[in-house]
Amino acid sequence: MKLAVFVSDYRMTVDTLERLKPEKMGIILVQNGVYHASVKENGNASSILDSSADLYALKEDLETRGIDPANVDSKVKVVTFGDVVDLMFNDYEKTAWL
Amino acid sequence: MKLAVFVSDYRMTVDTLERLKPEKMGIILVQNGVYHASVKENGNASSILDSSADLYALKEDLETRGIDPANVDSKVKVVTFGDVVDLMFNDYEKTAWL
Amino acid sequence: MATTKLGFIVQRPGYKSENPKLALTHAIASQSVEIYLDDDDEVTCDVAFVGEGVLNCIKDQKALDNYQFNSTESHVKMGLLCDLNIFICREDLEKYGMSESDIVLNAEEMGGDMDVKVVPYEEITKMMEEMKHLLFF
Amino acid sequence: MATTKLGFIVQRPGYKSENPKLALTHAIASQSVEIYLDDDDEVTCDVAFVGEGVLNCIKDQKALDNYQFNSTESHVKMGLLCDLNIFICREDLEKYGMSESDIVLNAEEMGGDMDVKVVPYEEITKMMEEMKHLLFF
Amino acid sequence: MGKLTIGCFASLVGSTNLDFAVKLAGAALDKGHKVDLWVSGNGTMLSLQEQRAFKDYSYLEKPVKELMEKGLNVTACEACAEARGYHDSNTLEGVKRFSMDWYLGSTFDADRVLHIGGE
Amino acid sequence: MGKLTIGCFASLVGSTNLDFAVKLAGAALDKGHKVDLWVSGNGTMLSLQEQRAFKDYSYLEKPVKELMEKGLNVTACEACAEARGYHDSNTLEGVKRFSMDWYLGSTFDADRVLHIGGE
Repeated sequence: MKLAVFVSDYRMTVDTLERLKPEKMGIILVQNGVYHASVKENGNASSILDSSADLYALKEDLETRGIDPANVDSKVKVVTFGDVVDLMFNDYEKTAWL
Repeated sequence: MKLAVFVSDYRMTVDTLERLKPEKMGIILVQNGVYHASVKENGNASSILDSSADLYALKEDLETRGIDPANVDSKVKVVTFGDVVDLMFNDYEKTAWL
Repeated sequence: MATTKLGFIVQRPGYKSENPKLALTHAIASQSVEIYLDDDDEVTCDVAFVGEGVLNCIKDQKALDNYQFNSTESHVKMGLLCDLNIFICREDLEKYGMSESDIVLNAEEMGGDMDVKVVPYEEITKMMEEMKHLLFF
Repeated sequence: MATTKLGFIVQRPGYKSENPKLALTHAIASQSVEIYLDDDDEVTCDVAFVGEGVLNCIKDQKALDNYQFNSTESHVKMGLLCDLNIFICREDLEKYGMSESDIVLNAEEMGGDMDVKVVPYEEITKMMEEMKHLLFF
Repeated sequence: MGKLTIGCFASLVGSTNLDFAVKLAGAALDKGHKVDLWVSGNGTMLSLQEQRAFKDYSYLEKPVKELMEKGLNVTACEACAEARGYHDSNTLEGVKRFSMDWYLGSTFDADRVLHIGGE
Repeated sequence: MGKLTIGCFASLVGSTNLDFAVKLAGAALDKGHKVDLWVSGNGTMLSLQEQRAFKDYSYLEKPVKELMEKGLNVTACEACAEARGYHDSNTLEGVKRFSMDWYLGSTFDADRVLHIGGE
């Protein structure tokens, strides 16, 4: 399956993400999940960025938290709400909100 | 200070507990915090039980979750709401809800 | 005639949020969904408990005695009574030191025929592949 | 004349819950508490950001542009404007890779005189010892 | 053009879950999709009328009304609403109230479902 | 005997925070303490009248009324309530509404404060 996973939190309270093994996966960082795109904890980038999934972060949610979209990790593509709609309809079949 | 710390969750979302170093500390496990009193994860009891604090778990919240108060770790004293009131007034001066 | 299959995945323990209960009440609502559909069309729901979500399945939850509301356990039983497929991840039960003797297995006392299905995580992955939509709680 | 000192400890990032904002709005309310007290009695509030709570202090939060509500940053500034002591844990700022150039430091543009106090965690411990009651957010 | 069903189970103020759901619904409508929004659990807060607009709190009545004019279909879980003291008489105009099977019915012919649980 | 001030900032249904606060208040009253209960944020849900009693949801109107008869003092944050559409006209009888300074005022002579934030 082609799965778009929404990560909405910085401190994850579930272990689901690492267990999902769809044929194609996108991780869309939204809400406090956008901290994964830029905050380094003890010098280390979030382990989510090591994923082989395609990585996206919502521009509006980055800005809301004071994160300049220009400063996110180069693996992460900054997207708008409109882009998220297109990703959901064109690139993935199912969604998971963790 | 004498501090009564209420731990209300199983998956902790803050690191505060390990940093508190009051002269006297009690940890009162309530709500989903009571899982710390009995659930072993991968065979290991919760690290909260290694604390040198006095440990309590709320009877009503254990029972609500299907945990027999007789089966909690021997380091943990099972208490009622009334006992919690007495602990707060007689044994501690300040409280922290994590 | 068409069927839309939904997979409900419960990843968190109950009582902190009502979501695990709402997963079951919404899945049970598949029994009456035909009022919104054409003849012979249907929506079916499978429910899986994974991760800390398996803690919802511990038996003898005394929520009604202590807090005057129905336990998550009673919702699991209602789901079985409505013939839902309810999967519980075997590895996660083991991870949290539990066995089948610790959890709800059926709703026999209410006249239910279904048992919960304690299965390897792989089976839950397979279920997720088969569903049209997934709902994570 | 008596003073009751309250310590507000913010341990979580904002926007997932409104608690960090409510910590600041409640602390600011110390300005008008005298209507409930005898003459010369007072309640004072110190606020400390620790752990992931320090993420609340990142500057240039564009919540108003994107979601049409005030940012947590603006609440921190209001707190400074009301002359609250606002502590930010230095070790936690460093832990999350931030320095003073990344955070709100003052509310100068609004006419405030106070600066935030970036301090070692030890100072926050000392503050907690001095307070009569603690409120963790 | 397709159909998107969004289910939002989390609360209005503080968590930005409903804010997110409303913005995503708007973006999908703008692209010509049909959008159903189901609110359940604490998310039913969205359906209560006469929420005061303060700049410190999310205020979604206005954007929701605008989106309903563009075709957004909003339905609240009746039992979840009643349990919270939200009745027919104080429901935002245009918001429907049904039992939980409505959400499943909406997913039947949805091309995509985004279920926002996570609390 | 002392005075306990409880502040509860979390929501009614689902999280058992308000249930916990109400039970603790009852236990403290039974022991002869004076108890103030402040509800703010999503916790202001407690103050809305006419919540329907279903067995699947917490229903605190009855226990809160009983405790108010025993002297429990319940006050809701006015701004938090208004932002959610809870007005004077639909507030549970006996529950007061004030601005946030009321909570601080209550702590002034409290022997113990339990602030339930944690969301």
